[in-house]
This record gives sequence, C-alpha cells and structure tokens, in this order.
Amino acid sequence: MPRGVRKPLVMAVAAALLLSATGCAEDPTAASGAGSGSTIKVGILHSLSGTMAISEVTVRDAELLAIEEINAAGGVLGKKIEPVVEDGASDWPTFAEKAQKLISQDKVATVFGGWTSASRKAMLPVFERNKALLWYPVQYEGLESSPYIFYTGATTNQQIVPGLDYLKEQGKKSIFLVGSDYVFPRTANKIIKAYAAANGMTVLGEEYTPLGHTEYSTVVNKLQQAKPDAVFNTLNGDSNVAFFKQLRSSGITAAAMPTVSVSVAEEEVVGIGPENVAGHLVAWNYYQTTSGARNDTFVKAFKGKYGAAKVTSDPMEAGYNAVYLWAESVKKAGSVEVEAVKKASAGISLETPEGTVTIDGENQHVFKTARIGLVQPDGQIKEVWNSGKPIKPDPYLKGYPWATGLS
Amino acid sequence: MATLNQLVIGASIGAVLLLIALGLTFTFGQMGVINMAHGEFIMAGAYTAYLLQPLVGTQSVLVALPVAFAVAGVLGLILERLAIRHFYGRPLDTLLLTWGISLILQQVARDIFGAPNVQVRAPGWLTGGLDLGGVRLPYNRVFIMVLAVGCVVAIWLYLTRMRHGRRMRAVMQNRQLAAVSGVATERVDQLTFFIGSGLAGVAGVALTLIGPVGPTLGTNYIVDAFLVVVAGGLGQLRGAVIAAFALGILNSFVEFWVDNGASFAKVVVFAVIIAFLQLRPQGMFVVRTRALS
Amino acid sequence: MTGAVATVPDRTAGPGPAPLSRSRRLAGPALFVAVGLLLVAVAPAVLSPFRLDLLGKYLCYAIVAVGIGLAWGRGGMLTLGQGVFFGLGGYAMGMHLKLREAGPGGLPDFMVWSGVESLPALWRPFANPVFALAMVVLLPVTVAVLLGLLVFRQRVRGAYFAVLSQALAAAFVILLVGQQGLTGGTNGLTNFQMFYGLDLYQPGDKRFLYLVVVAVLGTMFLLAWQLSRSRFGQLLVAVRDGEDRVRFLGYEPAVVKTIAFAVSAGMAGIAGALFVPMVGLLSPANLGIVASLELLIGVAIGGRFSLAGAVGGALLVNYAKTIFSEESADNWIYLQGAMFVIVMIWAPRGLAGLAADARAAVRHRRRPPSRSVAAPIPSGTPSANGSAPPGSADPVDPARPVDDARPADQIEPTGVPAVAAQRGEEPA
Amino acid sequence: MTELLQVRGLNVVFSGFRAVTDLDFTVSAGELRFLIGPNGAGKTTLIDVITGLTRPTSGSVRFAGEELLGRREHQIVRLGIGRTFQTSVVFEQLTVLENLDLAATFRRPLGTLLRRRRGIADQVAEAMEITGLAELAERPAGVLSHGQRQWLEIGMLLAQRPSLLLLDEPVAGMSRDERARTGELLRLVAKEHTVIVVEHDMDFLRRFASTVTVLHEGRLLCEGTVAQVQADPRVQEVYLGRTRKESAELVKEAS
Repeated sequence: MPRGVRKPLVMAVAAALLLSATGCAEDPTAASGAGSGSTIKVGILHSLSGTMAISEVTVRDAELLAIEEINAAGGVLGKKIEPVVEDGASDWPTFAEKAQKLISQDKVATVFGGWTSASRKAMLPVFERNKALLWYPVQYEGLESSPYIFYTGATTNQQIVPGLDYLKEQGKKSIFLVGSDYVFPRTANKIIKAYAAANGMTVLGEEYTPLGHTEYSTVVNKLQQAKPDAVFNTLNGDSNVAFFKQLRSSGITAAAMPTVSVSVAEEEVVGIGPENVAGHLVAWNYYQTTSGARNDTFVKAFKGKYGAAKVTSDPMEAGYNAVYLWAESVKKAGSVEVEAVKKASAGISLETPEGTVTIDGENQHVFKTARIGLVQPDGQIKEVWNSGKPIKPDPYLKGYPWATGLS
Repeated sequence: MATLNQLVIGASIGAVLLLIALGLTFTFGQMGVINMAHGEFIMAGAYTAYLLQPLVGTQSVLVALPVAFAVAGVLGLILERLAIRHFYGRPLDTLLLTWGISLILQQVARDIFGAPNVQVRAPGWLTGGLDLGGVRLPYNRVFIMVLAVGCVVAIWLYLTRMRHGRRMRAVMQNRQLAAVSGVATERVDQLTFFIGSGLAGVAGVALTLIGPVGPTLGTNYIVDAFLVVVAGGLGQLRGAVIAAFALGILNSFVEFWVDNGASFAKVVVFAVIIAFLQLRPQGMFVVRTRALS
Repeated sequence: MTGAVATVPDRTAGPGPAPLSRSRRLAGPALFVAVGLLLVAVAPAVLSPFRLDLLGKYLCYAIVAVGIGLAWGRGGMLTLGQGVFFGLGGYAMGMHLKLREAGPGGLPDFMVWSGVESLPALWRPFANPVFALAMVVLLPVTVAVLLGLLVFRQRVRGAYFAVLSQALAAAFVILLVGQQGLTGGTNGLTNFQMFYGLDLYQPGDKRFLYLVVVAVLGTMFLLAWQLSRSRFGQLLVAVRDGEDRVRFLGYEPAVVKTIAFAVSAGMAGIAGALFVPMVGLLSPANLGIVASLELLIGVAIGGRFSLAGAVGGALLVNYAKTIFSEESADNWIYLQGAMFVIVMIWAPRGLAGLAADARAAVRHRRRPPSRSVAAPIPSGTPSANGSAPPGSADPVDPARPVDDARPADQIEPTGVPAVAAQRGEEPA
Repeated sequence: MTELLQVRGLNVVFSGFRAVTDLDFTVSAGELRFLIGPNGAGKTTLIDVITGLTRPTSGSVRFAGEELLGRREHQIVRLGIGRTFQTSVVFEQLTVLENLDLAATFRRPLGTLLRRRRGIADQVAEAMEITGLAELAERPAGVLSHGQRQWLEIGMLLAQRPSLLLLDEPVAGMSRDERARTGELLRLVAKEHTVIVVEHDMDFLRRFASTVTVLHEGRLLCEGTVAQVQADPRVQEVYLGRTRKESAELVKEAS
C-alpha cells in the first residue's frame, strides 16, 4: 500500500472508533431510569456556567436538597431518586440539547430546570415532542401553558398584578418602567400598561437596557426628570446591582421613589448590598422570613447543607417545591409514567415553605399566595402585604377584563 | 439642566471606560496582545476589594487600590511569563489563548466565591453627592473620575519622566530600534504587562462602587474597553483619554434623547466608530515615523 | 513597452505545478472520500437519532469553519463576527419556516405573545421559499461586502479588524434582541416542525436532512479548496503575507479580502440556514461574541492553514464540548479552557500542523516534530513594523509540499513587508 | 523625446517637516535616470508620491498625460508604473514562478483568477530568463539570497509589463558580483523601459548612469550627465563640503 494512502485510512479508522464510542455511550441499561431498577433518574438542568449561573446554581442546590430529603424519607415508590445534573451554560440551544440528552440517553422520569424564558422556550418543543415532563421553577411572563411543563413559579396574576394592586392601594398614580431587554420584562410591561390604563395610573416612561448592562446613570437621570410615584423594575441579574447602587448614590431615596422589583430576591439583595436596596419593595410568593414551621425546616436544612451564610429565595423554594410536587404526583399515580403523573397531579395540594400550594390541573400551574415585601437593612425581606389566600393561576389573564387583547 | 446633567454623566461614563481601557492601551497597544482575560483581571481587582473587606472594614476600597494593582499585576505577569511570551510575533493568536484563560479564571472565581454576586460596601464618605447648581454628581462618580485622571497623570509622568517609562515608550514606538539600542525589550514587556494588568485591577476596585461583583464581571466591560482602544489609536494615552470621554458622552446623550436608548446607544457607538475609522483608519493619533529615505 | 492591457494567453508548454508522487497526490482525495463515506454511510447506521442530530449540528459549524479557514487561514482576516453571518442566514431561513407554520392570522407564535397584530412588511417576502433561500446567501454576503469595503479600503486590519468584527457581533445581537416583535428577542425563533417538506419530528426525514448537511459541507469544502488552489487563492495568501506589496502587483487588496470575506460570510449564512432545521431553534445566543469565538476556536485548534484541519477542529471542539459537559457538568469549563490554552501554546498551527510535522518527521527523519511545533509562527497578518517574527529566518517548513493546493497541506504565512514600515503604520 | 513623467510644483510636508519643496522633475520616454542625494534629500519621498504611497501637500504628477495624484497605488500600477523597495518584499511562501505569475496576473481576464495556474505565461518566462531565475523557478522565494530577491522583484516588475520602472536602491547590501550582475540587468531592462533608479553607490552610478538628478533637502539641486553633476560645486558642497567625518561615512555607506 502506498504510504500516502495509509494515513487517511488510519484517520478513517480512528474516526470510526470515535463515532462508535459515541454510539456506545448510549448504554442500553440506561433504560432503568424510568422505573425499572433500584433508582428513578431525574434530570436537573440549570446554568452552572455563564451569566445565568449567578441565579441558577442555587436553584439546583435547592432541588438537590429536596431529592436528598425525599430519599432520606424512603424515596418514591420504594426507590431512591437519582439526580442527573447537566449544565445549560446560559445558552438556550444547549438547554434544548441537554434536555434531549436527559430524555433519550439518561431516560429520566422528569426534568427540573430552566430559568430564563428563552431557555424554557428552547426546551418546550423538546419536551412536547418527546412527551416528557419539565418542571419550571421560576416566575415568568405567562401566556403559555404547555401540557408537558409544570410551572411552579408565579405567573403574572400571582406576582405582577398583586404588585400593581399594592401600588394602587398605596395611592401611587404614576409609574416608570425599567427592565432588561428580553421577553419577560417586555411582556410584563405590556400587562402593566394595560393595568395602568384601566386603573387610572399613568406610565411616565419605559426603559429597556441590554442584559448585563451596568451603566444606569442616564436611566436614573430620566427617573429624576420624570418624577414618578414609583418605579416598576423588571431588570434581571447583574443589572440590578448596578441600578440600585447608582440609584442610591444619585440621592433618590426609597421613601421618595419606591421601586417594586420582581426579580430581586434575598440572594440578589446580598449582591446588591442591603444598604443600597433597603426600603424598596419586592413582589414574590415566598421570603426566607415567611412564617411557618415548614419554612423553618427548609431554611434550616438548606443552611445545614450549604452553609449558614446562605439565604433562601423564591425561585429556590419553587424549585424545591417542584421536586416535592412531582414526588407527590408519582406516589399518587403509583408510576413515573408521564401521562399517569400528569393525570395524578391535578389537585395535588402540599404544605410548602410558602404555605399551601395546589396544582391547577387545568394549566399545570400552581395556586400561590402573593406577597409584597420590604427589603430590610439586614438583607432580609419583610412581608408587608399578602393576598390572604393562594391565587388561582391565570397565565392568559382571562379573568381580568382590562387584559383582553393582550394575548 | 438635563443636558448639563447628561454631560456630567457622559464624563463619568467616560471615566469608567477610560479606567477599564487604560491597561489595554498598554498590552494591546504596545504588544498587540488582544487580552481577552483583561476583564478577568478587572474581576480580580473587584474580588480583592471584597476579600479585604473583613480585614480593613468599609475603607477597603482605598486599601484595595494598591493591593488590587499588585494582585492583578502579578496575575498579568504570570500570564505573560507562562503563556503570552510564546506568542510574540503572532499577536492575533493571543486572543484565543487569553479567551481560554478567561474562561478558566471565571470558573475559578465561581468555585472560590460562588456563582452569585458578592457585596463590597462603599465607605461612608462616598455615599453622598456633590450638588453643582441642581446637577447632582455622586461622590463615587467623582472618586472614579479623580481616580481615572490620577491614573492617566501617573502613567504620563511614568512614561515621560522615569527611565523605565521612557524605555517602554521607546519599545512602543519602535521595538526593533529599541532592541538594538540596548533596551531589554523582554523586560519591558513584562513590566508593561504588569502595569497594564495592574490598571485593570484598579478599575475593578472602582467598579465595585457602581456595579456588580461576580464571576462574569469582566465580560460586561471587555468589548467596550477594546472599542475605546481601537478608536483611540494603538498605544496612545492621549487617544484613549479622548476616545473614552467622547464615547461616554455620545453614549449618554443617545441614551437620553432616544426613548429606550440604552440598546440603541451601543449600536450607535459601533456605527460611529466605523464611520470614524473612515476618516482616521489608524485611530485618533498615530505615531508618525516619517518614511525613511 | 506599450503598457497596454493586453491579455497574455497561458503557454501550454513548460512546467506546471511540480508533479507529485502518485500516492501523495491521491492522499487528499482518499481522505476526502473516506471521511465522506464515514459521514454518509457509517454515522447514520451507528448513531442514535439524538447523536446524529448533534453530529449534524457540528457539521453545520464545520461549514462555517470552512469559510473561516478561507478568510482567516488564507486571507489573514481574524473574523470575530462570523456569528453575524451565521445568524443572518439562519434568521432568513427561520423566518420562512415560521411563516410556513404560522398560526391563526398568519402570525408566528412569538409575535402573538409579543402583541404584534399584523405581519411586519419585512417578513412578508420570506413566505416565498425561493426568496428565503436567496436571502440565506445574499444577506450575509451583502453585509460582508459593505463592511469589508468600508474597513478594508481604509486598511483597517489585524487586531483592529478583529475588534471591529467583534463589536459588529455585539451590536447585531443588541439589535436583534431589541426588536422582539420582529425577531423574537432573546428567545429567538423556536419550535420548527417542517423544513421544505421534511417532517423534523420524523427520524427518517431528519436523517435525510443530516445527509443534506453532509452534502453541503462537501460542496463548500470543494469550493473553498478550488478557490485556494486557484490564482485567487495565491493572491489571497499574498495579501495575507504582504498586503501593501500586493498593491504594487496592481491589485486593490481590499477587494481581494472583501471577496474572500464575502465567500466566508455566505458559507456561514448557509450553515445558519441548515442549523435552524437541524437544531430546531435559533437565538441571538447563537451569533453573539461567545458563539463567534467558539466558531473560531475550532478552526484554530484544527489548524487554520488547512481546510481539512478547520473542519476537523470544528467537529472536535464541539464534540469535546458536548462530552466534557456531559461527563462533568461542574468542571467542564476547565477542560474546555485548558484544551484551548494547551493547543494554542504547544500546537500553534493546530492539529493539522501537528499531523503535517509528524508526516514530515516520518518522511525526512531529519527534524523532530517538537522543534517545528515550538517554533513560533507569525500571525495571519503581517506585523507592519517590519519586525521579523522569530523563526521567519527559516520560513520554509520542509513539511510544506511544493504544491500547496491540496487541502491537508500547510501554508504558513510569513512575509514582513517593509512597505508598511515606510508608511509609518503601527503594528497590527 | 516625449515626456513620460512630469512632476510640477511638488510639495510634501510631514507634520511640519518639508520633505519636498517646489520640485519640478521630468523624465522622458526611454530614459535611464538616476536619482541621488544625501539622506533626507527626498528621493524615496518622490518615488512614494509617484506611486501613490504618499499624498503630497500640493503639486502635480502627470504620467503619459494622466494625473496620478489622487489615484490609489494599484491604479497607478495598472497605468504602467512599477516599483521596487529598498528592502525587497517577495511572497516567501510562494515559489519564484508563483511570485512572477502573480505579478503578471492583473493583465489577465478575471476568469483566469478562479482557475489554477497551468503552464507558464510568456511574460513570466521572459522575466525569468532576463533575471536568470529560471533554475530557481520552483523554489520558494523565502530561500532566495538577498541579491536573488532583488532580481525577483525586478522580474516581477517586468512581468507586469510596465512602461516606467522605479527602482529604490537596487544594489544596496549587494556583493560586488551581485552589483555587477544587477548593473547588467539594469542595462537590459533599460533598453526597453523607462527607468528611474534611486542610488547611493557612486561607483555603480559612474558605471551605469546616463542622466543624474541630484536632490538636496527636498529641492532639485542639479541635473545632467555624471560628469556634469560631479563637477558641479553645489554637489561637491552637499556631498563633500561637510565635515570629513560625515563624508567618510557617506563614502563608507556608498561602498
């Protein structure tokens, strides 16, 4: 054989080996995940690297804590839950890729994951196509109800609308909207504007900044010019730190111009610095300070596992709840089979750190109590108002006359 | 009044841009190294302030300035010694190398300090603001502007008055000539990298006053920093100063006059730089070496 | 003496490119056919649909890599904004597919939840499949030509060009994200069902799509190969090694560069258009700074001076990313970062460079591969201050065959134009 | 004789420094003109202006009736003006043949650009012959000696079929033998082309020059045959009327 031809052949053989190695990675025994064998595999898919890791890593931690607790209590259907953790890397196609991998390679029973709307939208077709389940633990912009997704965070009528109700109750007549430039803030602000129009509030301005933006002096100057009664803040991640630091140093106080934030929880408060955000309002369904024995055990367990300095927050709690809600549904269904679990889930009610949550079988969202909180100088959030009872999820805002035409 | 305010804001944005770009004018300007890890040196400076906090309390920002300079400088020196020095003569490759390093440094920060942002408290005396006839300039902005100007003056003095500095300038202007004139260019390169990276550390400390402190801190600033250097001209202190303030003011006005202008401003800045390069292809100031005859 | 623009016919007599031994001449085509067979026949048979989809995705990136190999490896243009062209092609295709599957009122899903009430005029022509296909190529090519003429004519190059192209990617992403009603914002375009009659939910149809991707990659590879062995390819290398000197050959280097840049942009656009049905979504995250850098890094690792290296590198880097992150979700970034650093330091010409050195070592047995690996090579653009990079005193690698047209071959740039020094230009 | 190149009222100022002042300069078709002068006289600047590398402050440069100012370098090349550089620049990765072929390429139809080179074009063969590089045709240009590189550059010029050649110090750094060979080459080339040579080497000048133009501090000092110029007291002053040391250096440099 001529020497020149040998090398390509060698390379071809090497490539074939590589490819077949990939093929082998599809371990046929992986099929055990969905029920046979001694464990039940579940996927956990959050960004552990990239810009979104800031928020998502602790949600993963909370979900792993829930799995550990359930296993300690005997698991489900007599089997231990085995988490398979993947990194979404703050990249939406990666979320889709890893979701597919968890479903078809690891054969997981369900997946807990996602944070941004974009990651959810990327994963949605994967789960619908494979008829697999995703539990999505973050408050979001609504207008969605996939039969293969369970939404354990708030939809708009459980967070944004109560926030607006609260401002109205406080006599705030004019608001200014500040948000990051992506889907959640834009949709949220559309809802806010419709609400304001119907409730005699004026929207003095609407500003969006790119994700990761850190220069807010101009936005603050616009606020100073517009002098709104309150600011509705839908900024995400890093931008909140810059916004609040710069808001404070410009001399605008929370008393003169309070902001209501929907993406600032205990964890973000630490990064912003409590002194920079103290006195401002936030809207969530859960705070670390929420009273109740169930929350006390959750906070204690979380600090016990991850360190006393750690705080708990709404998305973490929603992720934690998601695992328990799934486990409860599996127990009720007596199987991890997707359709059975979906069927069994309707109406499941659970005592969680935020209080009682119930799965709404109609849209696979959960009933949640809305809570408005005031950030304290120590970094904790004090509840100043709540909705009294869990609010029925209404992702398309069908029950709100002013919202017709939004979807 | 709003206009005046925007001018002040523009200047303070310019000061931030200048601080983050200053180090790059050296490493990019003199050595042609496209250091994508420059952002992570900024991050290292910010975390230095965070680490010093429990030791020295709320004055940590002041103490952190020299310490962060040293920390980031040493990081830069290590990078130069271990990797970049293999790359002289092919500067573009350094981009890929330093990008890999920046990925690693981010992950290191995530593993050491955790993924969420951490808090660096500003000293009490930086919390107020200066009233300039109705325009309020926060003290922390004043501090950053003073710091930026201070850094520029220090560098200028260093480059013109000190022997080491003059050597650095010589290498910047004509590496070969400097080498044959007996300047140890390799030593100068190390020093340049130390100073350039150290300046990133200083910028990092300053940024704790106005922005987030987290593993991805650097990625928020790196592109802006490069644009300043490109618009200013390679290795040109004067160009970098003018470019930083021009871009800062441009940014602040576009953002103010256009509704929802923050995104738009970034696009405008890019367009303006492209247009500007049509007039001045080599940046604002070019070292002129007359054609040799 | 007349200086007339008379065209001189090629003489047929006289030596052409130096003849090669038969085996060496066949090595390139043999490799091409072997890899082709592997991709067409073996991979679909061996891989699960999930893995085949992933391979299809890598191949889309490999198409971009071919273009980068041309623009950067041959032309010396370090383009950090290739994601923009990938995105333009991808969005052109995505818009068409979305319109095909549009819900009530002819609106794509994201417009419904973004509150857009009637189809924007910009979208309308994309309903036409032919128009969409044409735009896949024309949009990126047009942008590349405009940008190329603007910056190359002004002699913006080297690091300047790199930074500008990076800023282009940043600005493009911001534009896309800011026009949510028009582009789907950060979410991008998701949830595709059909692609020109192929049902993307059917494994069989998906496999066919995969074969289409393989065929396109093969075609693009051959196109780039022909271009780089042609006179244009030599001119491109000449521009890379001595842009200012090329002016005195009667060519405007800006035009030569712009053409190569536009071809690479067109390839990226085609890759983006295939990526959309292959992966099922396209978002600004696929075209930003990081995505563009990842496209580039594959080429660097594979070996930018070799088109085959570029393709192999793109496949390897993306495969490694998948495998690293599956094996170690917490620490894969370290592995990835380390891979970049190690290759850049110890194999500056990439894996193809290593392979060439190994070949040379075997053939000549006179120079161990380690030496030429460690020998620094100059960057793709000439260092205009006239400083010769170390090692350029012996610029001719014995590994370099006389005929540089074969894809696996190495063409190292050297060239240190004194012209630039005379113009008082800064090191690029 | 027809005037091929006319430079009129040329001024070049580099940030305050007057490199060329009010220069008038004419070269007729078929001439072999030498351009000399001490360092900083403006010789290379003049060539840079003619070839479009430097934009003058004012003045006019006409070539065969066409104004050159405002044209870009490659357009000027396409008009038929070629030049070499003090430090020769060839494409080291390409072979000698490829270098020459590339230089000849712009006169070909566009379609040939997309094809591979097959065979050798006439003007390439001629250029190889005249420069004596035929034997090295398949060698990469990177391995050539300094002298061979200069010849290759001249060969590349010839392959372009220009009507005016500008050679910037073609024998600088060459050995005696190489200089002699270059001189012969120059004679051959000058038979069919108009050539302007910038040169320092007095010996070379005496042996090969016909007409000489002397520049000094950006101005035209004098013009004439070698003998005339050497006899001109102003030239002597410029070259010799300085301190002994400087002239000694000049002599050293020139040899």
